[in-house]
Amino acid sequence: MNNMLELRINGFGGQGSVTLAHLLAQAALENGNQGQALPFFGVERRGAPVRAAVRMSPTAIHAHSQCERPDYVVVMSEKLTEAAISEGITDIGTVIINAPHAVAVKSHATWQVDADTIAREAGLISADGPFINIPLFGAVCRVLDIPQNIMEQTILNKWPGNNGERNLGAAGKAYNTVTRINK
Amino acid sequence: MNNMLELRINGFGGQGSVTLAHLLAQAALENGNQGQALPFFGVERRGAPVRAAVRMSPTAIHAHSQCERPDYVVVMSEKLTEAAISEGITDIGTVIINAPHAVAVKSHATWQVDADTIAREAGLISADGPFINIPLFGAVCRVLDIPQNIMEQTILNKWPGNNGERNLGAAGKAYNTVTRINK
Amino acid sequence: MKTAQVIMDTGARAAALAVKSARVDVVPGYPITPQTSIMEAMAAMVENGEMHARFIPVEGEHSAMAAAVAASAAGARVFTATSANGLLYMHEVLHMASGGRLPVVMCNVNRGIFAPWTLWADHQDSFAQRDTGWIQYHCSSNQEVYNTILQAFRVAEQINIPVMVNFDGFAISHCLMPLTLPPQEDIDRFLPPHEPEWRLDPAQPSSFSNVTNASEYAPFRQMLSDDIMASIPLVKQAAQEYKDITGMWDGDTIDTYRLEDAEVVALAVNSMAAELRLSIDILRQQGIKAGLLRPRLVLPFPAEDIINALPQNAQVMVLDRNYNFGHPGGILASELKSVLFGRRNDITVKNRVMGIGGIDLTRTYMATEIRAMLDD
Amino acid sequence: MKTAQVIMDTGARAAALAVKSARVDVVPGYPITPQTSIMEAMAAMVENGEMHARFIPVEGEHSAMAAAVAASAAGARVFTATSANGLLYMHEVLHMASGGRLPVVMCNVNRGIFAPWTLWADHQDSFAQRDTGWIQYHCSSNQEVYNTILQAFRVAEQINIPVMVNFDGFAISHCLMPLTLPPQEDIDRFLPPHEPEWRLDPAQPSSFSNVTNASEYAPFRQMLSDDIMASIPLVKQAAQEYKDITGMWDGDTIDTYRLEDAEVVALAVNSMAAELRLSIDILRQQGIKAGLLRPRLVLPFPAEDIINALPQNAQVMVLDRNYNFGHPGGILASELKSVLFGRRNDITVKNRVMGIGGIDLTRTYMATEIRAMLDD
Amino acid sequence: MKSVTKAYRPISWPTKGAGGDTGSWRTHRPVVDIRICTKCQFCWVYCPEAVIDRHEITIDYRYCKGCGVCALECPTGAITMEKEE
Amino acid sequence: MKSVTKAYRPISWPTKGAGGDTGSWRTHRPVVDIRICTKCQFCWVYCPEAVIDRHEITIDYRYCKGCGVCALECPTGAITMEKEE
Amino acid sequence: MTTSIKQLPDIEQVLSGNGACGGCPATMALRIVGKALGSNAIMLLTPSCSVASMGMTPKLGYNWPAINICFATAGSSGSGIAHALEIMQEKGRLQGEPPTVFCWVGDGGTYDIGFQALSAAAERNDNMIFFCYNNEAYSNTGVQRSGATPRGSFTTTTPAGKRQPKKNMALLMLEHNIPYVATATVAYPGDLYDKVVKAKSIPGLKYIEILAPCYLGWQFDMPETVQMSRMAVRSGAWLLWEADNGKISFNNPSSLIISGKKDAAPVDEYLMKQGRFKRLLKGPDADQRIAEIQGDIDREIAFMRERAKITF
Amino acid sequence: MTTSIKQLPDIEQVLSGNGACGGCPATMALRIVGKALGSNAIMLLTPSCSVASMGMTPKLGYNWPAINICFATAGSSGSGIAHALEIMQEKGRLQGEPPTVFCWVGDGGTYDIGFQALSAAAERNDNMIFFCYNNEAYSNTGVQRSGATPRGSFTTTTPAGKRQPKKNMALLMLEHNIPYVATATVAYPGDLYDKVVKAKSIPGLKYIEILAPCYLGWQFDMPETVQMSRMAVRSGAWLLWEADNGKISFNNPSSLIISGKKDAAPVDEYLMKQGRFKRLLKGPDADQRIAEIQGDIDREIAFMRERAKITF
Ligand SMILES: Cc1ncc(C[n+]2csc(CCOP(=O)(O)OP(=O)(O)O)c2C)c(N)n1
Ligand SMILES: Cc1ncc(C[n+]2csc(CCOP(=O)(O)OP(=O)(O)O)c2C)c(N)n1
Ligand code: SF4
Ligand code: SF4
Ligand code: SF4
Ligand code: SF4
Ligand code: SF4
Ligand code: SF4
Ligand SMILES: [Mg+2]
Ligand SMILES: [Mg+2]
Repeated sequence: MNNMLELRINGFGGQGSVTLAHLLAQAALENGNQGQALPFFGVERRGAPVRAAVRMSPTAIHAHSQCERPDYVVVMSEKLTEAAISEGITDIGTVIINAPHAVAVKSHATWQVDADTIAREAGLISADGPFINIPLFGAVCRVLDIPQNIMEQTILNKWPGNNGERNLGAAGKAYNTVTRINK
Repeated sequence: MNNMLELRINGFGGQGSVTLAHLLAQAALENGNQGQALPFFGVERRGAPVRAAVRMSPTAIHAHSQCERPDYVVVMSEKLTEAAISEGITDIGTVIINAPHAVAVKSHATWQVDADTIAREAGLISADGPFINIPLFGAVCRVLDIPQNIMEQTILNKWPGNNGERNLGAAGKAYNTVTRINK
Repeated sequence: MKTAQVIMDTGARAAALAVKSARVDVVPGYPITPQTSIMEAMAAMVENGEMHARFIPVEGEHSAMAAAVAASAAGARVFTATSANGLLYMHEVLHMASGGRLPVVMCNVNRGIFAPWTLWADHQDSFAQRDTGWIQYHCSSNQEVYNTILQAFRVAEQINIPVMVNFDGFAISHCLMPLTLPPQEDIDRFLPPHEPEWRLDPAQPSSFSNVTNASEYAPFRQMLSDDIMASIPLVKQAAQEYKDITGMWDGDTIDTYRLEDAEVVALAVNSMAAELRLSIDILRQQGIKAGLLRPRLVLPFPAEDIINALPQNAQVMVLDRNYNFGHPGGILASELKSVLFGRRNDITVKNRVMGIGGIDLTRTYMATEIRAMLDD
Repeated sequence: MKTAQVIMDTGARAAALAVKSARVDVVPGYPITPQTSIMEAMAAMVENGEMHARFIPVEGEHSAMAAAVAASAAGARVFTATSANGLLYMHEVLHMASGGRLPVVMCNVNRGIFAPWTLWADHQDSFAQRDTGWIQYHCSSNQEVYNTILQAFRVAEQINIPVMVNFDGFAISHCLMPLTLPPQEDIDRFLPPHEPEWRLDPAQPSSFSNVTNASEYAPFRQMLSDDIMASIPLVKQAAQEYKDITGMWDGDTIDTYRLEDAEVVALAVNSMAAELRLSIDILRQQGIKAGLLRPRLVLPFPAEDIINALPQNAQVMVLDRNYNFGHPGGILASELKSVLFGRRNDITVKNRVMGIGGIDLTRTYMATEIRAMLDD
Repeated sequence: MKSVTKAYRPISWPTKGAGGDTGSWRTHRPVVDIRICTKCQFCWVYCPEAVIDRHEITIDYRYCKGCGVCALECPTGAITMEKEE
Repeated sequence: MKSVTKAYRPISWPTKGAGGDTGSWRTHRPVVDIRICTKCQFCWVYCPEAVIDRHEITIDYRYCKGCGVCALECPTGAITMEKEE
Repeated sequence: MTTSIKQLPDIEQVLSGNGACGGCPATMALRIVGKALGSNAIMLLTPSCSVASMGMTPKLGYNWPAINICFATAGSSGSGIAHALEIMQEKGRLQGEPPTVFCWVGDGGTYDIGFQALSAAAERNDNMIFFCYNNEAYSNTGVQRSGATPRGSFTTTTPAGKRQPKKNMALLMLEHNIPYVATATVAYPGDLYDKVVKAKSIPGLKYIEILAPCYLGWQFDMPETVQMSRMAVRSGAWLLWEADNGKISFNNPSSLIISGKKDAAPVDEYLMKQGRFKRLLKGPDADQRIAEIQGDIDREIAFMRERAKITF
Repeated sequence: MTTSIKQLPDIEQVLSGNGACGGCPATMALRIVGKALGSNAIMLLTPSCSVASMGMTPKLGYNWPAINICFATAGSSGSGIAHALEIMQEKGRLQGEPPTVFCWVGDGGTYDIGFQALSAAAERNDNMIFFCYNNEAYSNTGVQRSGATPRGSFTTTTPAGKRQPKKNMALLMLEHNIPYVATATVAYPGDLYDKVVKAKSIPGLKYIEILAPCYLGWQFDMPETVQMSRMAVRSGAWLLWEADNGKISFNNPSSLIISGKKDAAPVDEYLMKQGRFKRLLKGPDADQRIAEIQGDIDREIAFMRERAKITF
């Protein structure tokens, strides 16, 4: 990594966007860089749209604003794709979408992963639905070229013992199945 | 009256020093001048030493400090004479003392009046002792050359009807018996 | 036509009489020395029918200001008064009043603050509220207290910003002085009935001060800042029209004395500024060309009027009765320097803090201090 | 010898970890967004035995600060934290803490104030407390929050003045970043146990803050004012010794970036000042000789250090995230002008208020604003 | 009252959807089987969102948050929560 | 605790006569007739000023404020309030 | 007779699409309150979930004139408005039926930071209805303890379960000798409706407290709001009563529990359903701690039964 | 058995020559409290007569370490000190018998501006004794109404006599379920002493309220402080009781009134003695207003008689 990289997560409250942001920032550190996770908090309730910013950089991170025009946008629910893009992304930015099938944003390079299915299959489920942040974390690591062992170590650091196998399995599956759709 | 005149009252809490100050300031107005009464309030209780300032002037009064070096000092209880003088008075100042007998301050012109006896004889009494502020008011008016009718009018304005005779009697008696002791 | 009436009364009572003549609707109140006499007078006036209003004896000052702002939002004309720790305890709600643009008028009877306890005047209490978004007058006589409360209601309701009318505890509040009361019909002419353009009204339901996104919040705050500045002409206009109607004048944003040819300018507020006139006379007698500049309006700070009034090359001696913590002097001096910076480099500003916790400020003491400051 | 540990954590947790490593005794607390996470962390640490202390879940912030000052007077090392209206509600007791010389340390997580409600950062809350007599730091990173709390306890207890450590809500408090935790033994070396020279002690009964005559009251206040100024060398010393022990440095009273040869100097505090470094880089790329001056200590205002640091003839662009009501801009600009007056007439000061109520301050936005200010 | 409400004061006005199109929050959607429904109005009275028509027992899906209270409280089981697409 | 208490903090120390020589406030002085006194200590217990010796039933006039409570509460009438000169 | 669901009026004062969580008990209760108060009312709100839910400027999700106020001030702000309306009416500046002034406040704003202003307004007997919707925690800031949090309950500031029992706020208000006090909860909308209608007709300070089970703070499943409310009453953890001029009467089904006609359900099931008691129920001393909570409830029932007998 | 006057210890914690008025009931009470607490205690004071009386810096008229605090904060400040002492003891920084923490607060600082902090400290059951010396007004600021001012009483803010009855604060504290609540008054020093001694031995929050008739506010003659206190009890206007863990018992002579063994003296004489009721007693409806006050008292007696029967 040569320069600071910025990433925004768009999701719905309850989908685990804050945890995903934390994991990514932690992975950056694990990977020898600096990392930052900066969720945006509002009065929103479970189900309402939310967002979080992530930065990674080889040198100290001084930025503290929300990511206006990030290099990457992670869309946690297909429904949000349009809204997420219109919030801002660099012209040469990349979009990572959680969707059951191949979708693409015309204007930008797009990756797709079926995080819901992966999570469900791994048994990562609550009353509200699957824990998709773990597979999404795997997918984003892949897109950002973060090595799989760094990804795994980050998960193990966060949840030592606890569900280790399942988490690693789901994240690994996503790491390996996230697909570049266009460009 | 050509210049501003300053006067301080030294008494004990409960002796009516505030009312006396108010009466004097009102008399100044009645007499065609400006008047000001400025009591000093502390945490003191009934019985503790208290003081109040009075100013009279033909022109608007701007002063708002306590009277540091007044032209007149009114001592409501003989016991306080020394303390009162040491609080400050102009070199050519005059002292008016409430005492049953002739007393004098060496350094300054002194007037004496037996306000206790006058009040008691006029029936101006409460559980705590005589209301000495009315006779003292009369005495001070005399010393300041405020005409007796102005003095009377001031009292009547303050307590219309209510005890009129008694008050005027006591004040008048003091007006006429206050005595210059020295200088 | 009725004519004005002259009475003798204290500064605290002068305030209460002004509130009465302003036909105030609601007065929440809580006692604190030296303000208590205002509340006592209000309670009595309401009780004996002299005034048609509600007195609400709340359980503390945070509640007093809360009741005041709520009553104001309901459309009433509202007054309250406090001092020192009472004012400090209200702090949170003071911000609400200004942020919500509720034209409450309050007297603060200046008193030094805790810890430790003092009962006597200094100006830390009101100056410590300078960031709450209230317009602040500081008065130097009983009559000015009376006059200013009426002007304050007018300004507050014109621009929907709350106004604090400050004056010194004891030196003014408990000082008996002649007081001219203009005929009520003149007051009514000067101060029209309160007709807020918004209030809590079931016929047109709307809500006050919901959570607000930055994109809406920031403009509200900017307008508050702008409108506080925009109150300056309204303050001048109120003083002028009050004069036209009643003949009385205390200055508008500033009040001056022997300033025109002054080389040494004393700057101070409240009752000490009245006494300072006598110090100026003393200094003049001693051959010093002294003059007085008294900001009557302290917030907004009347920068233009001060800049225009200060004679060329004057030495300004700022006598602060408060501390500007984190700087070596008082607040007035800092405010003054900040507005002179880059605009009046000819001026020298010197500063002393004095009169803290009620130390008596006599004309001779202040004259001596000013002389000493010449050598600072 | 143990070595420092690097973790990833939020600004709020960084604060809690610093409090733990300071071996604080008593933590009264009350929730308010965005500060709540600090209190939650403290409650958990106390409950699970990670920290030997008492957490007092009071019923409001006025009580939180009251419990804090009282515990401090009893001889304990005390911490609390709040934001926005919580801070405003404490106002009366803040004055007590400083007047009574009680070395409480508090975090204020900056948030815009009511009315109307906003949850997001601006600096009106802490700046509105500038007259309460607290020393105030403003921090621009998680690590600085951690470091500063430890320095704050040292300074507070050396000079017996309470210290407020401010940082932005969300941008810092909820921002996960790398955090270096020095070994506890190093912290213990830096911050000795709290041994107050006075406390409430039945063995030597004495009382705190009785009613006080002006002749005694005024000197106490003068000493408070003087000692706040006298904290500047202690702040520097604390920063230096902290660096000697831990190797970490955030600046002392001020922090600068590319300032030496700057012609245009941006001046701001908190997280926006961190982002501003990137704006400076942008401006430099655009050929503007820009630099940054970040007061880390805001109260006392580090006038001498600023005056010494400003290059000759610089244009200073003050970016205020607060309003100085009664003046047309922000508070930092006024403070700066007041200290430059008569001393640095070569300097031009320009000012904009921005980021109010949480408006996002990006490097590009601030760079653009600074460019625009060149034409002001 | 003067007629113009100036915008300098933070005032809000009654608006449906003040919290947004809250229907988008749903993960599950309540579906009424009107054949089973007895029109007891339990669902109507307990719905926090006021989105059920008390007579028709129809639901305004634009705002229904999918909380499931209506389904749980329906005494006849006429309401089922179906997963949103 | 460090040994020196600096004067910058508003501290007060226990002192008799913290309100002054409060005996000067008296307008009347309680005088005990020890011959009548039964040493019941009522006067002692009710004296707000703590100026009565419970055994000797003597009064410290330096501070006695002359409130008269002792005289009124004395069951034997042993205390009379005499006007101060 | 309690008003039946079908008899409730159509009027809706809570607009669809507000910002509350799904299943929110506060919003549920407010809808019923709105039916009883009608539109001629002025609402006061302290910071809480109901504020976060009401919409952001310039949108309002309730159909009343409403004022957001500082957290500690519901009682005193209510007094300010009540007096302002009365004097403006006396002076002829307001005409028509005077609006009802009501405070809509969480348990934090009632039991804790707002108790003083409320108590003082009660002493003055100023004319308003003070509603406390009690979700037994500071929900809006993420579930911290309040004075209403029951013993044993987990919150983020009582990570090992709260040690102290809750205040009995309705009783405290009753002992302020105000003209009307009532308790209610969302599972019994007719009961709540009737109480509000009654309160509206009485001058002076009326206090109505509504138990509001909140899935987020109590940690149960979102659809179960009404069920939890019902279980609270059936277990006796929440008693439905009202006191008209100091005379207490109990409402169904609490009246059956009080009269002994029906046993309160054991508290276990109620607790088990709630994640906030989980740690407690999993601990080694679970039985003892359940017994403690059961004890609190039994004492409360016995106390209120006796207290209700005191009348004049 | 109540401690007799002769059994009271010698120790004097109130020093002669303090700044209180002659005959001051607060000072009188504090002397007895001092005998019970001894010197190993820490005192907290809110603005009041007792602060104005304690001497000005650097003089102190009480023999305890004492802290002046902001008016609204006695409860929370007390908690701060209580917790500070406990943790410093745990950490070994303090040795020996832990001092008693006590708040010495007027009725204004208890019923009104300080009620919230007190109530919260009670909910937390923090370890202190909270004394309210109740002179039924804000005496220090010149006699304004408080929540403790009885109906009909003149103060400068109730120039026509207060309209509302007073709060029953001791009852409210009892309903906070704290371990000890008691009432006392200066005419019964042994009773007061015993209650303080008992409170000192109990951990948690103890509330003791002392009726303190003040000649200045009540407008009677200075020597009559103790007499007024006695008359208050004999007329039933003030009841002496204590509640140990919620169990109420009455103390002599109130116990005789409660049990009906002795009739309470009619309230007239008590009222007549006090200037603060003068306007009321001179008005055309004097009889009715006396009856109203008598009614308040009778109700209170009847209520407390019944309330005392509720125990567990
Ligand atoms: C003075 C002040 N302190 C703290 C807060 C932060 N705050 C906002 S809502 C809230 C909790 C409200 O709790 P409650 O009254 O029970 O309502 P709920 O959120 O449970 O609906 C807190 C502590 C505030 N806004 N103002
Ligand atoms: C915040 C605040 N508000 C008001 C005051 C003014 N004040 C000082 S003492 C007092 C009355 C005290 O009444 P109480 O507690 O009954 O004690 P008492 O004077 O009757 O002994 C008041 C209102 C203050 N010091 N601080
Ligand atoms: S609750 Fe069920 S049965 Fe009753 S009206 Fe609703 S859908 Fe119909
Ligand atoms: S799911 Fe919830 S919001 Fe939707 S209709 Fe049912 S109760 Fe109403
Ligand atoms: S009260 Fe009377 S009898 Fe008793 S000890 Fe005192 S003087 Fe003697
Ligand atoms: S007069 Fe009062 S102060 Fe003096 S001894 Fe008697 S009771 Fe004590
Ligand atoms: S947290 Fe609970 S009370 Fe708050 S909005 Fe959500 S459901 Fe309602
Ligand atoms: S006014 Fe009353 S309570 Fe206050 S000091 Fe005097 S006698 Fe004591
Ligand atoms: Mg709640
Ligand atoms: Mg009192």
